[in-house]
Amino acid sequence: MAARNPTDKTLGESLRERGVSRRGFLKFCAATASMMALPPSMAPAIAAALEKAKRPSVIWLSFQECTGCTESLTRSHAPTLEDLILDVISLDYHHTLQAAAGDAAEHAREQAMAANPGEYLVIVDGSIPGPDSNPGYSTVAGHSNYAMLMETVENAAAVIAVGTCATFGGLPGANPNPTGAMSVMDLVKDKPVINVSGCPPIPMVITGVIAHYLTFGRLPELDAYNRPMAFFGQSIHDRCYRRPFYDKGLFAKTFDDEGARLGWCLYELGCKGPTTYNACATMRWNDGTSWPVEAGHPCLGCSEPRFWDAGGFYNTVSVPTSASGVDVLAAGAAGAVVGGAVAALAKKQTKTAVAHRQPVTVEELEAKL
Amino acid sequence: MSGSMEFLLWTKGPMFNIAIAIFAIGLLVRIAEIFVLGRKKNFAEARAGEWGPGFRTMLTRTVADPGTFQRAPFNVVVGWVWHIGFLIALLLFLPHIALIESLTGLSWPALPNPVISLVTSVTLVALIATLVHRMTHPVKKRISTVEDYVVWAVVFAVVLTGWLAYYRLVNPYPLVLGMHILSAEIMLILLPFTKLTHIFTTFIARWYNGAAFGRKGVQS
Amino acid sequence: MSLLDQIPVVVETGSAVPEGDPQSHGNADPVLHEVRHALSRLIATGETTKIDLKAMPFGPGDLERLLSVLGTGEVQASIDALGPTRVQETAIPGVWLVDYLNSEANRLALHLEIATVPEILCPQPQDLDDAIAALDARLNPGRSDPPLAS
Amino acid sequence: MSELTLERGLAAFRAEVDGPVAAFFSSCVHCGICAQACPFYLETGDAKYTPILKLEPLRRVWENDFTLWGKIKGMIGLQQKVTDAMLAEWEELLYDSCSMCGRCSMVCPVGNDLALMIRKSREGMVQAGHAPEGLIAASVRAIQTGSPMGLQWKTLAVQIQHVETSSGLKVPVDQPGADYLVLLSSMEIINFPEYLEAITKIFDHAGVTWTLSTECFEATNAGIQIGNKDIAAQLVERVVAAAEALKVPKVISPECGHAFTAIRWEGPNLIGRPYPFKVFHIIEVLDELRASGRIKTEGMETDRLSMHDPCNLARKSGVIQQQRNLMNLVAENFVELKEHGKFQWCCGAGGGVSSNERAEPLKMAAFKRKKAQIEEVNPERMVTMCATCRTQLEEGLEEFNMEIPVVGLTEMIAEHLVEKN
Repeated sequence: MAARNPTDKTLGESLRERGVSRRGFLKFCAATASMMALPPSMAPAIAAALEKAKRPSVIWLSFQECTGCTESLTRSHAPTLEDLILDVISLDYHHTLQAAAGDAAEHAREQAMAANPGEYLVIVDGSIPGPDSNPGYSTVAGHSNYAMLMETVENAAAVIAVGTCATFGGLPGANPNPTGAMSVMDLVKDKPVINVSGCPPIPMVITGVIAHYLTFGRLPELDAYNRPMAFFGQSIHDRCYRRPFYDKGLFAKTFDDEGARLGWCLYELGCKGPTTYNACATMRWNDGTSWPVEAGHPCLGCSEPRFWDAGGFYNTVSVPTSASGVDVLAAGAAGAVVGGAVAALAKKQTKTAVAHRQPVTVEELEAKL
Repeated sequence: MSGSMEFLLWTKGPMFNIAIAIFAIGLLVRIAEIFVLGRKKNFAEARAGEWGPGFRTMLTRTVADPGTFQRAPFNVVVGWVWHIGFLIALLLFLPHIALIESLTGLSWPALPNPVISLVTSVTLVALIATLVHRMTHPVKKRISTVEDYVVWAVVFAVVLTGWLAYYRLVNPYPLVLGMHILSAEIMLILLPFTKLTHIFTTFIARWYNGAAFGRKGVQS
Repeated sequence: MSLLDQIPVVVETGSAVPEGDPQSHGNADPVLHEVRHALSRLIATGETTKIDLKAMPFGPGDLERLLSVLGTGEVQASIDALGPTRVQETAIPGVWLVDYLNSEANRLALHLEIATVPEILCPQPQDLDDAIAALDARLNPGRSDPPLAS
Repeated sequence: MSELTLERGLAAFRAEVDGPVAAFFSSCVHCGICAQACPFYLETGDAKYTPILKLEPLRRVWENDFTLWGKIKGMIGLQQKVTDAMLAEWEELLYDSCSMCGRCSMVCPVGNDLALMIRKSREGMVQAGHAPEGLIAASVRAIQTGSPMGLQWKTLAVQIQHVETSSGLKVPVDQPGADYLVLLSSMEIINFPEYLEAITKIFDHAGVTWTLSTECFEATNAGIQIGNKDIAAQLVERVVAAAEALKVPKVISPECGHAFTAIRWEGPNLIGRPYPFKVFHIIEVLDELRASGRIKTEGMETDRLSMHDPCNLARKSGVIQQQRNLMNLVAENFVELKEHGKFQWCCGAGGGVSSNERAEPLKMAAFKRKKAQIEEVNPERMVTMCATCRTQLEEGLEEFNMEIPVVGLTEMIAEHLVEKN
């Protein structure tokens, strides 16, 4: 992981150097198109772009996280496309993966920053205790997460927030958020931030975003949460193979009923697919083997903000997050009390009204004639 | 940071609690106001009991008498269509049943979603028809108040956002789902303070009507 | 803890796995229609089409149904570049299944290609440009400067 | 001397608000269906005659003073107040254009009893000094002379003499212990004296003991029409006193609609106690006699007859089948109006409209609905059993040059009695 000069060679050159033929490169591009959720017909354009793409320097920062995101990225079988992509980038600093430790590691980071000002990418996983929090909640080499993030992004080309903690605060940011955890986009306002959410994100999505950056030299189209539209543009529900059962009204009611065995829709078991935007339904997990819904479990909505606080994982999407029958009863009881008080007042008023009514006499009527 | 998902969670959380509390308190106040006022003792010798005719009128008023139907077929049919459509969508759509079940523990079978979506589309058209009717028919125009139009807008918003959410025509989906839930909550909040109360009080009114006529020997 | 109790779990004893008629979820049919349109374009204008089957929201059984409808044709080919790539003609002439695998036989991509010959089988244009030079190099292993290609 | 003021009117409105009123106003959705049941709206096409709109003053009093929401509105200055000017404007809506026929109460989809609320609203209108002159005059005459038309016993005595001469029967007066105390209406005494002769004959035929009372012969109640329970109660007390003095077990209300609802349904509540006697409409009594075989008739009317149900008798009192039984007894060619019984249409003259001279054009406009109904079945004669309806039918048919005579059902029965040997 020693610092090389990453901008010397193009991606095409470095692949060719590794003995990859043009046909192999075409195959690589076809797979990359698939990974980037682009149509296969884009492969030649990708090939042309990648031929000329420069290898960027990447600094990977890990803050309040569980390493799940890194695990996700590295648990793919080698040599995969992801490896190829990672090999051609220059990963100059990664808390978890780097061999170096202590001052040497920090030195690598500072060197990468100094060598490529304005050009390096910063990848962040984990949330950050905000500037108003006690910095001691999470530190690296004596630097608070906040200080390290701000220092590192200062001259970065862009920041890729990986995982729901970095994108939305995630588990550390869940109620009551003791560390005052914040997301990258809460803190970084003057640099482009790409969010690759998920707990963890699909590994191909992480590399797909990097590949996109390499291929086109710019950031992909993003949604309102700064997530790449290519992967987060459609909901789980819209791409779910069980969707026809939703439309037909066929639902599993428990995890082992007839409907569950027949693979019916998991909506009633609390599936958050309708409100969740991610690519699981098409890209799947474990090298495309399967994904949660296919395994018979409802989507938890892990790529969405505050998914830990969005009510029970097994509560239907339409169910309120906090109210219960008890609350309704309580409101009803309050209503009965207030109602009784208002009613008593009304009763009094009626009595007063009747008492205030004055009988009409024939003389009074005659006076009107 | 405040995006569509945060908005959805707000409507499903704090706002829902506020709405349900105002609704429950307001409605009970309304109903208490009616029953505490009560009726004076009636000394006139009755021809028949009050309960039977009262309950019968509670049901029979749902259908217009043939003469009224002939004179105001549009009003009657359109009113029927959208009321029934609204009730079907409200009570027989799976997500709504799940919501009711979470609050009350009661549940029942749902209709297939395509049926609900069709019914909802018809309801929307009927609601637009009621608005046009209200704005053009001389009687309705004359007696309509600001409240009538506000209530129409809220009811229409509930159905429209529900329809948009079902077809996922607004992106992102949490935004439209949140708008649907919020408009339903606005409807709940307004319910005890507007003519929407009739959802509950019409049965009291019909009972009083049926009872008053019934004791005189007429099934009203 | 009370919320945990709400998770609907029913323990059944002695129940057999239901008869496993592998379910198709009906997601193959739209792809087959897409193939049909692509074929007519190929016949009419020679335009080729690639369909990325990995990007399809297939459920269990859907891919199997798709492949069984398309059947197996006469031509099979294998390319050894960056791991194996297997090309299989389907029983429908002009419809090819192209399976891109890595060196550990994990699938990188799976395409249906509607073309007379799949693109990956054709020599790449830049490689063709270098072809004569490569041949000359083999004919005259001693010569250092390649002759003019004329 | 005290006078009628807005404050007294508002107090009277407030005193009328009860559970049903609250339920009704809570439920109104402004659907406008009530207009489709109102002859005054349908025949003028003027939307201001929509029944629910006529109730706006009472609605405002209810909302402002009896609802939490109204009080909140008051705090932020959004209350709609009831003003003297408003009541002046509403006088026409609550009196001239409403016969309290109750048809709107039958069709309201949310079940509002609008006629009841019109009746209640009039209480407030009288106290606020916004009742029509004609009704005030009738009320004053009723209290002061015993009859809204100023008719006195000596006029009736002349009629009695005529009846006795022509029928050869005795008209019993002040007979204690008789089965029935018979009440009359001034309009009958003047316009339809044949009614008295008819019942004299029928009761003689059926062997019924009955009596008139010199203390009280008038059944009509101007207090009900103008909408004042003080006046109405005084008039009811006179009937009760006469019936109690003669110790009769039953009182008969004549062929007059509002007189029957006044004495039958409102009376006991006006005086705050149940009666020691029962009250019947003459038609109920005749049908009872028919059912028990005490009326023997001969011959049938052969011309095409149709019948007008008085609102107060049919829709508002449940007397619907009885008149049909009697018709079938003496008419072989009886044809119903299309909408009849509890869904019949008002003649346009009830609820004090006929005593309110300035309402004449509206009264005639409303009649057009009845006229259309009659034209639909094209009878040779109309039968009814209410003096007000009968007068209105006669005047209306004449106005539109329709040669259809109107007869009272009681007289028609009397004409077919089997002669005694």
